[in-house]
Amino acid sequence: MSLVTRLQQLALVAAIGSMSIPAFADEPVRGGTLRMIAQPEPPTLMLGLNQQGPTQFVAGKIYEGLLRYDQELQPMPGLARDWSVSDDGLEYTFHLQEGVLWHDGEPFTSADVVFTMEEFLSEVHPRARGVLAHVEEIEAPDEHTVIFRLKAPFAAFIQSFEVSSAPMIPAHLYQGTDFRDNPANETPIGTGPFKLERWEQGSYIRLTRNEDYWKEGKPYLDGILFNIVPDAASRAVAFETGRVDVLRGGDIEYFDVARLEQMPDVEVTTEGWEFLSPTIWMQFNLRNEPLDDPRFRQAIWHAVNRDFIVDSIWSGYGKVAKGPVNSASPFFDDSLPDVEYDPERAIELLDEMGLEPNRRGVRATIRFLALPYTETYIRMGEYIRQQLQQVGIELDVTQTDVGGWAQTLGQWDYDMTINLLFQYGDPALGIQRAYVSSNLVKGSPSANVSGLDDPAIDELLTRAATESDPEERFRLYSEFQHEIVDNAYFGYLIEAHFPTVYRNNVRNLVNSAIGLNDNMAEVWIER
Amino acid sequence: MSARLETATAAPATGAGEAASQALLSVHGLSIALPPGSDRPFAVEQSTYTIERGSITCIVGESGSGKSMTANAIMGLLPQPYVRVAEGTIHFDGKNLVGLPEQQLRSIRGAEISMIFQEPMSALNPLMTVGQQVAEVLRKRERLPEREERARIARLLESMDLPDPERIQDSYPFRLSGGQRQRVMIAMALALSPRLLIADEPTTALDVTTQKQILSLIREQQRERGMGVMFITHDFGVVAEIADKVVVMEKGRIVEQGAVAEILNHPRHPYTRKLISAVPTLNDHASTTPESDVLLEVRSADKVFRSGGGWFRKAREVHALNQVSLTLRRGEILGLVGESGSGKSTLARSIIGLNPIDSGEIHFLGEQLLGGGRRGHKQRKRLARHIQIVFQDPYASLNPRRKVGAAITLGPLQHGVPVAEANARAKEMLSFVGLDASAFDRYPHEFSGGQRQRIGIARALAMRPEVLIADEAVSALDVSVQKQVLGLLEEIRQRMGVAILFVTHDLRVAATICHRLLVMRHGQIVEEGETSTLFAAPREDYTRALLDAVPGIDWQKPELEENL
Amino acid sequence: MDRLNFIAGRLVKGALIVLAIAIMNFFIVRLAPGDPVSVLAGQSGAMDQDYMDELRQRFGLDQPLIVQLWIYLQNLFQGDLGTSYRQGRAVLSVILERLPATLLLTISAAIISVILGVVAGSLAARRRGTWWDTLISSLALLFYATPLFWIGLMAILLFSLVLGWFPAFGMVSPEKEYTGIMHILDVLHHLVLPMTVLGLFYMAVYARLTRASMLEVSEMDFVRTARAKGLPEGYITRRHILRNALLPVITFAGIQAGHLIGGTVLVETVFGWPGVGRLAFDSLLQRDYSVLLGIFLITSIMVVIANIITDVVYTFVDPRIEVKQ
Amino acid sequence: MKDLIKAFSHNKAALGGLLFLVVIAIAAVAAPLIYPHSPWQMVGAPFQPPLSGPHLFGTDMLGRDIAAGILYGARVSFLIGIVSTAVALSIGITVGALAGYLGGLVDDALMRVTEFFQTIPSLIFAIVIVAIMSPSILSIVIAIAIVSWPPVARLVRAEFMSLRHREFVEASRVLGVPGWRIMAFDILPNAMAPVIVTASLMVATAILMESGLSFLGLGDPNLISWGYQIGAARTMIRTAWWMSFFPGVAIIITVLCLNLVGEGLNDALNPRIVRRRKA
Repeated sequence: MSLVTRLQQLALVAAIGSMSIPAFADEPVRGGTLRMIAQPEPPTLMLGLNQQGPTQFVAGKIYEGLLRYDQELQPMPGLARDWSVSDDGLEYTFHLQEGVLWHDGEPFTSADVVFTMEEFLSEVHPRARGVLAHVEEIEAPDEHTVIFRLKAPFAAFIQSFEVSSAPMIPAHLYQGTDFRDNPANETPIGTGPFKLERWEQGSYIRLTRNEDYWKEGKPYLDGILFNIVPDAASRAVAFETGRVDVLRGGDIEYFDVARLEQMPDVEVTTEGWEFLSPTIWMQFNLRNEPLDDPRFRQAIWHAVNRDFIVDSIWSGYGKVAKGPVNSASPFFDDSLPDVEYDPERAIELLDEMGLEPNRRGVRATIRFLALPYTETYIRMGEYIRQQLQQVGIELDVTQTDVGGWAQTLGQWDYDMTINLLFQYGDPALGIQRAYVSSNLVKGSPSANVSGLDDPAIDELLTRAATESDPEERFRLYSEFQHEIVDNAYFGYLIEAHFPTVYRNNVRNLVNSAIGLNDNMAEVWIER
Repeated sequence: MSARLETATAAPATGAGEAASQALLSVHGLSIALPPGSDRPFAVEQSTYTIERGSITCIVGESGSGKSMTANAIMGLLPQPYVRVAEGTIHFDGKNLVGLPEQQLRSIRGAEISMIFQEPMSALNPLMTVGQQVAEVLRKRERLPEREERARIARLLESMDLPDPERIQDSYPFRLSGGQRQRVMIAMALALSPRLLIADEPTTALDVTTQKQILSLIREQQRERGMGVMFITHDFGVVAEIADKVVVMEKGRIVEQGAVAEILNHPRHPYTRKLISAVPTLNDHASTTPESDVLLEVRSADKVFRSGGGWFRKAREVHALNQVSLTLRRGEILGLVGESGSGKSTLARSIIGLNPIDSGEIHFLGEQLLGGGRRGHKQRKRLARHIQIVFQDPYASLNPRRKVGAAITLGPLQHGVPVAEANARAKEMLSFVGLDASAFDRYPHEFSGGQRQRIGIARALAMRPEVLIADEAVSALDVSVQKQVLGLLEEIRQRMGVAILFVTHDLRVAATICHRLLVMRHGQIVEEGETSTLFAAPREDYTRALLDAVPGIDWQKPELEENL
Repeated sequence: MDRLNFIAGRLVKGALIVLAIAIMNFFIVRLAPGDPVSVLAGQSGAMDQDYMDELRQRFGLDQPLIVQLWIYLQNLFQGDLGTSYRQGRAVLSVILERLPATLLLTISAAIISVILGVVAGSLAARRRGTWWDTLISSLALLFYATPLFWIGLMAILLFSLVLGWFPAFGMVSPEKEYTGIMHILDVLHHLVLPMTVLGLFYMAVYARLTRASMLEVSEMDFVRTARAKGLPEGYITRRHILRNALLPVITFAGIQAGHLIGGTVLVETVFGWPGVGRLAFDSLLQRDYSVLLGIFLITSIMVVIANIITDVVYTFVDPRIEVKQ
Repeated sequence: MKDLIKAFSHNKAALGGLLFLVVIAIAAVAAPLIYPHSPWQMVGAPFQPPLSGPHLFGTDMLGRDIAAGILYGARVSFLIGIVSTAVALSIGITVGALAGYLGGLVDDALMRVTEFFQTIPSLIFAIVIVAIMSPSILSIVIAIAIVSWPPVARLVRAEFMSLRHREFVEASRVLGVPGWRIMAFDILPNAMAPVIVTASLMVATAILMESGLSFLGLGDPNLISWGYQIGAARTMIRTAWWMSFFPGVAIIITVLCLNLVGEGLNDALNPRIVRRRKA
């Protein structure tokens, strides 16, 4: 090797090194297509009609809400330029961005907001319906101002304008139509930075840059490609072989993350889930023996090694959950007791209850409804069954599909299941529904299916929802958390920290509390 | 042994047509080995014979005598590697065919030596037209322009007396009758004017009238072309009809050979004598007279079979029985004769209740049989005691998974006879039909065809019936066995006073045993009469044609003492 | 004329079967626990009883079953297979979008499996007892015993991950934005593995069938006749044996059509092939009845059509069929 | 019977297959002795490759022993294969016997039903049935039986139709034996040879189908099975090939052996080949 070439090489290395100096590279550049995976394939991209995870992920680039939220869950401007809340907490005034156009060229005005909230979402959006029940009236004094008047103070109201909670829908296309049968559903029209270009069912969805986006110079990307890959192993392969740039949590198995992280130029983040803050918990059917006995529930809690679940099943992408409120929430109370993994204690409790082991060592048999979402949840169920068996609790597993699971749960036809609870920014929005006795309705898996009927808890939650003083709210929610954990009404397993795996030339990927579900106007690819 | 055969070979052939000359085919010391585990080591053992130009040599023997094997050996068509020539030579035209390369054998096959087979139904490829299959042979020698080729095929088919050769040429085999197919086979075999034709039981599957036509066609073609013909058959009538020279085989060995007149009229070997004496003649009529009271009467029976049919197609109808009437008296053997499809079996099965008639009446001892329906079923069950049947195929008529004793006692037990009595009766019947009592605990496959037929008869007799229907009961049996079973039936009639309705296509057999005959054709009874009168002076053309067609009718069987 | 009658008869029969399948599928799927509304409720976070009732009414789920069936059949006759609960779009268009992918996969798999299977089977039969026969028979036996999904996984492991010859999933490379001939080549490149995996099993089936059938036919009388005519062995195999031996293969191919389409559920799932098979499984998990019903109906129609085609092919191959019928 | 055993034992491949099956069956029965712990139990570190420790085929993502799973899975496979075949046979034989013996309208009706069940794509049909009844060993058996009886019915029907007119059957009719006795004692025993052959192949198919269902997540969640193991390992094919490889091999070997035995039976029972041996 000649000296010259060696010198050249050194120079090259130096050049590469200098190129990766952050200051140099952090200047956003336009262009490039970001390749990701939508999994499972969204049923529709009309975000107003469907808010499943994949729909939020894809359609979150097409539609926008009035507000966005930073990673501390504080509101940021979205389609609303600024906003104010009256002192009595009853009147919310939003000032809209100007010069915003729908993808079909029509202007976005306050009439669209009023239509969206008053007519559209209050008819079809299950979560928004609950929030809008607090609203007395909506008023649009001019084209760019909207005023909401509440019936009573509702502190969580300001948390309800994220894109999936309240996506803005074009009134000119939907007003006076049958929303669900509107042909426009096939070609979603939003205000977002990307437009739908092509959706090849079962293969891919391609979004293209919205040239008329209201935010100057944005988005940076020319387009976004969502591959549809139904198989987790194939998704990992797709990333490894460079066919996609980003993997979301749940796209691949967690133990694969560590392997992919070893690849050059690959980074992993667990940010971007602050708004949803998923908690995975064991739901008991408190109506049924022996689950109506707190000792039995505590025994279950003690029998499960949650550290093992975090470390082995989730490969460390999570942490042990202490109680109903996610530790990412400002209302989380860190003083909750830690429930230890202590099978002996579990056996003591069962003995205390008088549940003696039979010949096979079984003290009690309960029906376990396995959660069929992904392999990880199924595996978690298998693990818990194995753990409980060791203290003499036998699980009779019903493995069904998502439909059957939802149905069985909604009909209260179970003893125990694993479930996933999203916080939606505020306990009043995400948590309350599963705990209050007013929501003891049969038929919906997301209602209070466990049969929890505790007036003290009802009282605490209702007061906390309408209280506007943050400190008082914290106190009320703290009391609620203690009450739940003390009685072991539910078994909290882990808080999931879904990892996002991406190539490090993708910049500014996560910049809000909804992470990858956000509109990605600020994302750019370094070249 | 072989010395005696040497002399036999030297006997001159009395060919019609051309004068006898040197051998066309000469088989010497041929042995064909069977695979290990077979019932005997050699299918054919040390056989030596010749076939001359311009004459027909019949190889005759009962089933399993190895006569087809030697034909296949000549053609080089033995199912190798299971069966092979162990020793000996086959000289054709001075060339030893044994061990000849396949290539050369192939050029001889179909061109120099041709072969036709027993089953015309399966011997033609169902997916190719007749013309295509004939053309295959022609193309072995030369490729003609299509039009010329068609013309040649048409001429060939025409010379086989096939009607409308143009149409037949484009037909698929399933459109043709059995006789027509056999003519096509012969046409294919003769297309290249071979010098030797091997015919392996070519008429066995055919009706007598068709058989006669095919026999005369073969004879005619043989004379015209001066071929040598090797004709394999089990039927001495056919031998008498067609042969110039006869070779008799028994269990793979040649026991006797010589000119046809010599063998047929002066058989020397005991086996040959046994075979010939067993051949029924048209003159052995049952002599005893039956009683007069009528057991069974059929009046104007009609039966139509419908097949196929659907939404877009009319069903095809076959009038299987058309205004058929008959009476059967106690102790009588009534023969029902006719060619296949004449309705004789349908009639028998109607009487026994296996397929009810559409209209008309059947009376048994004055009681009308109801046929179908719930009541008919009950009646059928009751009358089963009185009317029984013996079937044609001794291999199919016994349940292979039921012991002989169980088969015989089944009926009586079904009709309430106590077990002990049924067993006793079964053993009695076994000894009556000439079987050892030990047969009771054995399975049917341990018995020969003739023995099985006896078991079938025992089964029927165990019911103590008054009417026995014998549906082609001896047709599947070798001639020597046939004779024994016929004797048994006559004995039954005499000792038990049973009336027998004897269904057969074989006029010789019918002549041996029946008092009276009914001749059926196309579902109708065309003629009825005492056996002797009917044979002596048939009134109907059809009866006459049938009688004419009986092979070897002119042959006067020698009187041989029955010392076997 | 006979053949037209024959085809007409088959069509009527096929239509009746399709109708019966429509009715039965309707009932079977309706008996399933978990109606689509509860699924929607489960996935949307929160939903109250009124809203769920409203949805049920909207989908006609509050009507008596027999009324739902009647409405379903009426719509069916108008070519309306209903609306997907999940996607809010016409079922027919949901399925039709996926159908070409499945047809491409199944037809190509069927063709290669029949061709290669028959070739291998006749080779084995002709070279009976040689190492060719042993090799082909053993491979056929092996593939006949191998689960589709497993061999699919192993194929991905070997050919996609280790060797990198073929893509592991999907039907196209959307990031390449190919058009024209490149697009077709891209699809073919993706097709190779799933087609081969789906075809292997059936190839084994046809090879075994062809071999057995040829050995059987070769013992028939007319083959002996052909030999007696002194025709060359190769000619006899082609003209006499093979053609007759193909009759059961054709029959079997018709019967296999249904299995082949069923097999796509596994293969499409393993290879992420965007076809109807995967849609069926997804729809079942989502309780998307109308889509599932539609898939049932359409796949059954495909099977019926495949059966009619084989029957018609049969009439061309076998002159006896019209008469026998 | 003696002939059958003799003929069968001449076929080395079939005999080998049978021996292997017996070994697998014994291992399956003895599974609790070999692996006293439940196959679901975590017994070691996750993702241990085969032969690296005490675990013959390695461990899975939770540290469960793959080999233990395969042995316990064999029990499920055999159980489902045999029971569902038995159910399918009883449906198929009943339908086929009635259709073939009675003929006419009954035959027409039953054959339409059979054709109908044959037209439906069987795996999709099975998936639906299992999903509707929710996956359990019972629903899987029912599903497999429902989709696999039609060929049996057709086969039995064909046998019955040809045997119905056999002379020994007619002889029984003429003797006044009632129809059901004729079907049960005259026809059925003689129709069983091809049914037995089919049955052995059906067990193989049923095992394949069970594995397919389990692979798709429709197995009985309380029982470990080969298909489940492969399905669960699917996402780990890159990191732990052994997790899906060995259960797959187990399926192949079992199904292969069953097919060999089926072929051996077929050869032994097929009159054509028997005839050739005797000729």
